[in-house]
Amino acid sequence: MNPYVPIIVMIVIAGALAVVGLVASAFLGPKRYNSAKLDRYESGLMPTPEAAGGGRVPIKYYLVAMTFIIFDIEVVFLYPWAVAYGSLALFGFIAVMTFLALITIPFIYEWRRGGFDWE
Amino acid sequence: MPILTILIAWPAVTGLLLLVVPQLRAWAREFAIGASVVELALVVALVAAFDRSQAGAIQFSEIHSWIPQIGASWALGVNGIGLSLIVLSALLVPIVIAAGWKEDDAAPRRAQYLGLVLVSESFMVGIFAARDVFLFYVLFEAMLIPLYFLIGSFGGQQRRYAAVKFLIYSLVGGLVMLVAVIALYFQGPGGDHAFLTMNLTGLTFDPWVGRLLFLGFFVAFAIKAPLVPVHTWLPSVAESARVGTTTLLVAILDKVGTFGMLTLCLTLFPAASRWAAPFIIVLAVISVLYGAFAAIGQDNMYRLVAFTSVSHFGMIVLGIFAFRQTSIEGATFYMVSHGLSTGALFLMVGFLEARHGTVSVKAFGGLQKVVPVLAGTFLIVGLSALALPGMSPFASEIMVFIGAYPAAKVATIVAILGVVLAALYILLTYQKLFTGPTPKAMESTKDLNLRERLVVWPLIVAMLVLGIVPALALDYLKGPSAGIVAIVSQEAGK
Amino acid sequence: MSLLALAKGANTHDYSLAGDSIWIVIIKAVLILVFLLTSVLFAVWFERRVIGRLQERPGPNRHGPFGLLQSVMDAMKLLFKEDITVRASEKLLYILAPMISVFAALLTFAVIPFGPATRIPFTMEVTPLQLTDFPVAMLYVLACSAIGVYGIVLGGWASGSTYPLMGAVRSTAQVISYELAMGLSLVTVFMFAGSMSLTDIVNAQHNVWWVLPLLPAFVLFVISMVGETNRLPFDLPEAEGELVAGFMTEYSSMKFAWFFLAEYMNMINVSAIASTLFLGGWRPLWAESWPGYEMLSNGIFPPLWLIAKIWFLMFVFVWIRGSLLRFRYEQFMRFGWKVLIPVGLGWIVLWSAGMVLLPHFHYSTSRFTWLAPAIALILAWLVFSSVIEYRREKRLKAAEALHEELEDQEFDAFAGGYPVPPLPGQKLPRSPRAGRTVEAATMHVPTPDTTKEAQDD
Amino acid sequence: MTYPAPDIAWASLTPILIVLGAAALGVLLEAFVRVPAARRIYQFQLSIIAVVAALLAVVWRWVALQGDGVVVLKSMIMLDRQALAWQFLILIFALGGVLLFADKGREGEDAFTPLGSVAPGSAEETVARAKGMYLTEAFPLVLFATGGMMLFATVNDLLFLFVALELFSLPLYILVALSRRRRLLSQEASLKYFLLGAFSSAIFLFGVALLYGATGKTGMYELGGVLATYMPQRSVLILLGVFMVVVGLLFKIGAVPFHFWVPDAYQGAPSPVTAFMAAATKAAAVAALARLSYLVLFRLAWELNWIIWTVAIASMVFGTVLAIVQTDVKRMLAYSSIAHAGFILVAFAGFSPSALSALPFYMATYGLATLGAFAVITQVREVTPDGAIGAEATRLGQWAGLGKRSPLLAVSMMIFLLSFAGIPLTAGFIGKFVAFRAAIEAGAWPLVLVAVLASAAAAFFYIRLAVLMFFTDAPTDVAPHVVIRSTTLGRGVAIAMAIAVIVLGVFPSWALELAHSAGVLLAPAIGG
Amino acid sequence: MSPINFVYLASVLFAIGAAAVLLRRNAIIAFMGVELMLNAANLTLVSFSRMQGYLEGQVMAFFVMVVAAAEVVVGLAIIITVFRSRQTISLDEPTELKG
Repeated sequence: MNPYVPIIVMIVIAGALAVVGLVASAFLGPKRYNSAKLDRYESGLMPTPEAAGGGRVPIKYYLVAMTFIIFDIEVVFLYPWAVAYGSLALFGFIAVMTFLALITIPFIYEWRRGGFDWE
Repeated sequence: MPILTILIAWPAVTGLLLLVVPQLRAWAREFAIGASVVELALVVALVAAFDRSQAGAIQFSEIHSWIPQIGASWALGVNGIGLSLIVLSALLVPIVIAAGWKEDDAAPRRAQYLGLVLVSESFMVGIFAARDVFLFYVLFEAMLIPLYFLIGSFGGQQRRYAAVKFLIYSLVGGLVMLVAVIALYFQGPGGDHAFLTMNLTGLTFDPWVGRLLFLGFFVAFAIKAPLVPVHTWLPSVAESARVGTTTLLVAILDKVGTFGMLTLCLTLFPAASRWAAPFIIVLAVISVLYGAFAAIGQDNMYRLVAFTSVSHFGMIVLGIFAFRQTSIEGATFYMVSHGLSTGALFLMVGFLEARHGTVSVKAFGGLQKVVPVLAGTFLIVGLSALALPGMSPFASEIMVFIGAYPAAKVATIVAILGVVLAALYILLTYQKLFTGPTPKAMESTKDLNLRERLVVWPLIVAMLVLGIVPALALDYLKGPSAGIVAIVSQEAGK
Repeated sequence: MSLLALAKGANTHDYSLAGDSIWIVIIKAVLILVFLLTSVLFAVWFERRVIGRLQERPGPNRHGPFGLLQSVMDAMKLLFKEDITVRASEKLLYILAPMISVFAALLTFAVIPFGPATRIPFTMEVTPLQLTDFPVAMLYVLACSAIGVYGIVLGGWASGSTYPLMGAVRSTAQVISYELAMGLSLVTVFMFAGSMSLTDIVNAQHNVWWVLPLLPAFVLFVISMVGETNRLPFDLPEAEGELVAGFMTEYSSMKFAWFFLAEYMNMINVSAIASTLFLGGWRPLWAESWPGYEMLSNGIFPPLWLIAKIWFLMFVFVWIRGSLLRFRYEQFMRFGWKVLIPVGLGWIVLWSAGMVLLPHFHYSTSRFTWLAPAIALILAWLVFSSVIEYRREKRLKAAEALHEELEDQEFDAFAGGYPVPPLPGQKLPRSPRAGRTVEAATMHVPTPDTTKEAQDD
Repeated sequence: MTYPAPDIAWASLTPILIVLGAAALGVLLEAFVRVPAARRIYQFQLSIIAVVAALLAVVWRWVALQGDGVVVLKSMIMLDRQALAWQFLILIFALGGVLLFADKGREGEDAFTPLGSVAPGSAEETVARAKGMYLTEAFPLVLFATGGMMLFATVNDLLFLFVALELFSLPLYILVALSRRRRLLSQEASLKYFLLGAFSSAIFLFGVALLYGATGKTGMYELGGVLATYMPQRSVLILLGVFMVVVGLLFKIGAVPFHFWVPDAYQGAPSPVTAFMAAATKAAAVAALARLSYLVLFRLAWELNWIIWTVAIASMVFGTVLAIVQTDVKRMLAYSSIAHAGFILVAFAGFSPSALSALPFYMATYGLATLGAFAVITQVREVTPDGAIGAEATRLGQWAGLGKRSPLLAVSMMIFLLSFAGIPLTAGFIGKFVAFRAAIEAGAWPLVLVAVLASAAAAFFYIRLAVLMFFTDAPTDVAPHVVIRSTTLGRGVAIAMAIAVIVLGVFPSWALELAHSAGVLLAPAIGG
Repeated sequence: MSPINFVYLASVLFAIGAAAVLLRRNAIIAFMGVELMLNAANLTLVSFSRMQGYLEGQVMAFFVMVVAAAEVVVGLAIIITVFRSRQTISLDEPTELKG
């Protein structure tokens, strides 16, 4: 059997469980709503019309996302090499080290420019 | 001694010096006229060295490799036709400079103007001496730039419009010619000197290839020597540009068109020329009549002279495309004569404008009594334009008609009508300007001064001399014309 | 998938899983779910109980023996609670988010090997104690944990409320930051195993558990797994004092339960992964040469070994929670980016250099595998101690400079319109009470120890 | 099993490695040099040294090259004279670009915003400006772009081509957004440029994928070999793939109908960036298209010719017509560059072999004139209400009377315009001549006829600017006033380019000779 | 299941992505369209690679992923700066450039 079939089975069962749980509670729980319950929680203050910052994500987090992308790429290239580094021998090693060095350059840049500093 | 290169380089160098070196500005006029007189002297030397018995052959040949990759060479040489046109250029430039002596310019502007005139002269000489199609084309196109500035920077209200119009017309023609030039390369022998006219003469083309190539060249030349549908830039320029510019333009530069027709169209594509001749002759005749009629209706004297030129160019083209020894000889002779007579006519109009600030015929009247010398000179110049016997235009016109008649009877007869019309517009104009009652404003008009006489009279003398002894010029023109006719008709024999 | 060929080239063992029938697969899948759900129930009790003990209080002890049924009761309560959908929310995503979370958390165990091929009791079927395995199983695990992030970020955003939003973005930033460190820590494991299949990885540990030769990677993994699961000391997304309950604030009833469940399942997941990658998976803590090894590594024992290891790590989780304070956010991000990632990279370079260069120059690598962690530790100590020393000096200098600058300045208690404490070196005004008593007149005005404060930064 | 390490002729890669290495070094400089002013000087020196060193390296490779070329990395990179010629050109443009990047007036302001990340008009921006900060990242970015372009002009593998394409595009997207003045415009241009650029590169990539699917190859030589034998059952896939790849390249060249980014990007970008981009991007894209054409596309000449003809005519006509109605100098030059894209494509028509040497020459003439023209544009400035030097005066009317204020700059600009128009004795004429000759050689004379008519029409708007500069007096009563900034570097680049344009126009022989020897692609026999 | 089906799927994805770029006026959506196109190309490469039994296509997918990631970074940065200056990322809204 294809090794991915069990994964599909797992996905089906897990998905069913996730849905069934929510559906069950929708039937089982009481339903006595009032306006205050449906308002969002603001630690006792009067709720504002929308989330702080208009519901937008602060810019700083984009920076994390971008940096993450850079390093994720790095990992993407490291894994295949890690699995086969023996057969790739010295050339592969030098190539990957060069690659790491190049990835490190923007890392250093961002570090020095305060990309990882949160006030 | 590479005399032709020197002839091209001298005005270019002096002109650029005038443009670039600020110290020369104060003495711009003196410097410029000195330079042009030196050039004239050099040309005289050239004429002296020219072997008249071999006028049909290319003399003073210089051939150097220039851009071997595209087959272009720095190839110069003159036969009789080229020589006479170079003489004409070298003669007119100092005259034009002298004529504009009193233009009230600030020193830097004057230096600019004169510098550009000298640079233009260099291009003109270069074009008449070019023996390489590519070189010819380059100079032909590059000449637009100094002319564009001459027209656009100096002159009347409409000068910018006129400059752009001139440029666009010329550029369209030139670029169409470029296609033909490139295509010609592939028809020719190729190699480092692929564009030498001598290498390209006598090629046989596929009929349509030849015709298209011919048309490519002809369109450019027809625009330059304004034939009727594409002539409209000339009156615009003539009325807007400074008189010196217009004189150079009409008297010399437009000859590049007819010169090109003779030396490139006819020589390189004889079969196609014969194929196209009927149409072109029709165009030429239309030009003759249209120019004449349009001239009659003009009030602006610059426009008037411009239209007479359109008419005269029609005659020249008629002579060229009649393919007869006499007609071509006449046409080439006419090119020189027309340069002298139109040049003089423009200068005269310029003198009138300098006196009263207007060139409207209506504004003048009765000047005969006030300024007899001016009136007389104007009359003589005018008569030369209507081909009074004894003047060189007459001789050339007669030759054109005689030569063309056997080839195109109807066309010639119709064209002769143009002469009649010429008499009409010249005499009408003279009448309006110089006879009748003198308006108040005209009474204080000054007569021609010494400088002005020195400027115009040599032209008149030249016309008279050539009119009486046309052989002086024809000796130089006969040989080349015979050569061209030989090429065209030899092709016909095949 | 692209690694298929590479992995095959390196490792050619027979996946007997291919022989499973679909029924066996379904049974195994259901068993895994049951195991996970009961483990979570147990884990909740376990955590409260252990935390209680660590804090010298009993913990839950009312329901059932040792309070074991406490979490069952909690789960039932959540199921019967009122299900509120906040008015300001994006309905679809709001409901979808907890489902995504729990769904992703359930998937990981599909590739964890519980043991070698075993005969199913009362039948003749022989099957490995593992739902499935394939050459890139670890990528699958990482992918599942990445999907889990969607649950968090969507839940926080769809609530349409401030605290959940902040919690969600913090959590996302945190998870992806620490995922990098985790990813880097895995590289040497893959190098050692020459495969990304978990079965291969466990098999490759038959000589030695990799916690020893790959100690730095293990430490890195443990730290980042704590960060990845948003646990103390890295539980910033749901820091009660700042963000109420983080991205879960607006959730109630089963929706909340799913988030809650997902969090505990993720703890179990990462513990299982850590056990498998570094602690030998289902392999017994028993040398191969010792008697009884055969028995201890077959039948019912391998799953027990694995579960024991998982719960050991779970205990570590709780232990950490009971012992450490929460990081501030900037400290936490700085730690992730400026310490964990460089260390991870450095370790990869060190290890791979040894493993590639030594054979290239015809030396054996056997000793290097043991030396490497020591070298790494020494290097790390050298670097960090010097960096810390350097920064301490810098801070001291800065404090001194500030001190000098402020020397003799009059202290303004309301600088900028707010009550402020005196800065070092500032001259304190004479107390209005000074001179009332002899003691007061001769009293030494204590200078606040700001140097120490600065160091905390 | 051990994989054999590939054989790489590193020496052949030195020019590219120098540039990219310097770019990486530049990033480190950014990290470690704290003082902005010092950083600026270091970056400038580094960039100049790198570009000049790379130029020398290219010359060295040219001299050292034996035969047609060197196989650098299997069939992926092969260094032939064609590639070296393009690299040389791109480096020359980069040199001009870097000089303009560093150009800084007496007022101390270069062309870039001091802080790229903050919103225009914000307090942070004001502070950054007051502090005299500089955005020195521009230098590494331009080096990265240069390296990418050099690679783009060299590689023989479509996938590698894609990587190089992005390597030079991405820095450009950023650079476009960094204008010091008119930042909204600049950012918007960058957004448009980016979206359209990414779109086209995605199309390019999908084309590559399809070609790979149809043939199993991505190398140009191999593809050409495969296409030599016709495969009817896969031809749709191949044609679609080739079409998409060509579309991607035509986009970078800026040909109609893939030209939408050109006017926006040209106008919005800081002028030094525009100068570099206009010259170098086009050169790189033409280089790649040439390589692709003469290795692969010519096999499909029958299917592709109508596309080239259509695109060429459309580019020339649209570019010219739209340029006529423009009122902004930069935008006008942008449309003129679209028209030039058409002229370039004319050379491709019919795949005449001589186009391979005509194209580098044409791009040299066009690039030099473009660099110069934008250098002049950096010099013509508006005066802010408080009398300081402000943004570039790019409205056509503001150029009136430039000939009087600064004859040298005006004459230089005039020379560039004449060169664009293809007037003899300027480089542009020779460029057009050789390009058109290649087309006529292949029998595409009707296309050339359209081209010359278009260039005559184009002359109209070039000349209009000349009219403004020389024949019109500067309006004295219109605010804001216009001044000539006259910085050493900007002026120097303009004049140097003007001289180069004239020299190439009058004595092009040596350059044509070089171009001629560059007109060879290395085509070793490769199995498959 | 034959890998050619994946190629069809990829083509559909590519078309959807292209449509998103051409029709949607929100920069982020258009940008996601581009990413979709790139990934469609990736899928095509991998499927063809599978069909032909060579690994090149899969290796190419790696490179494309890198490039796509870099593009995401640059693109997001540009979109964010535009958004911060204008508070909108509609592609119709910015009207500084015309003609």
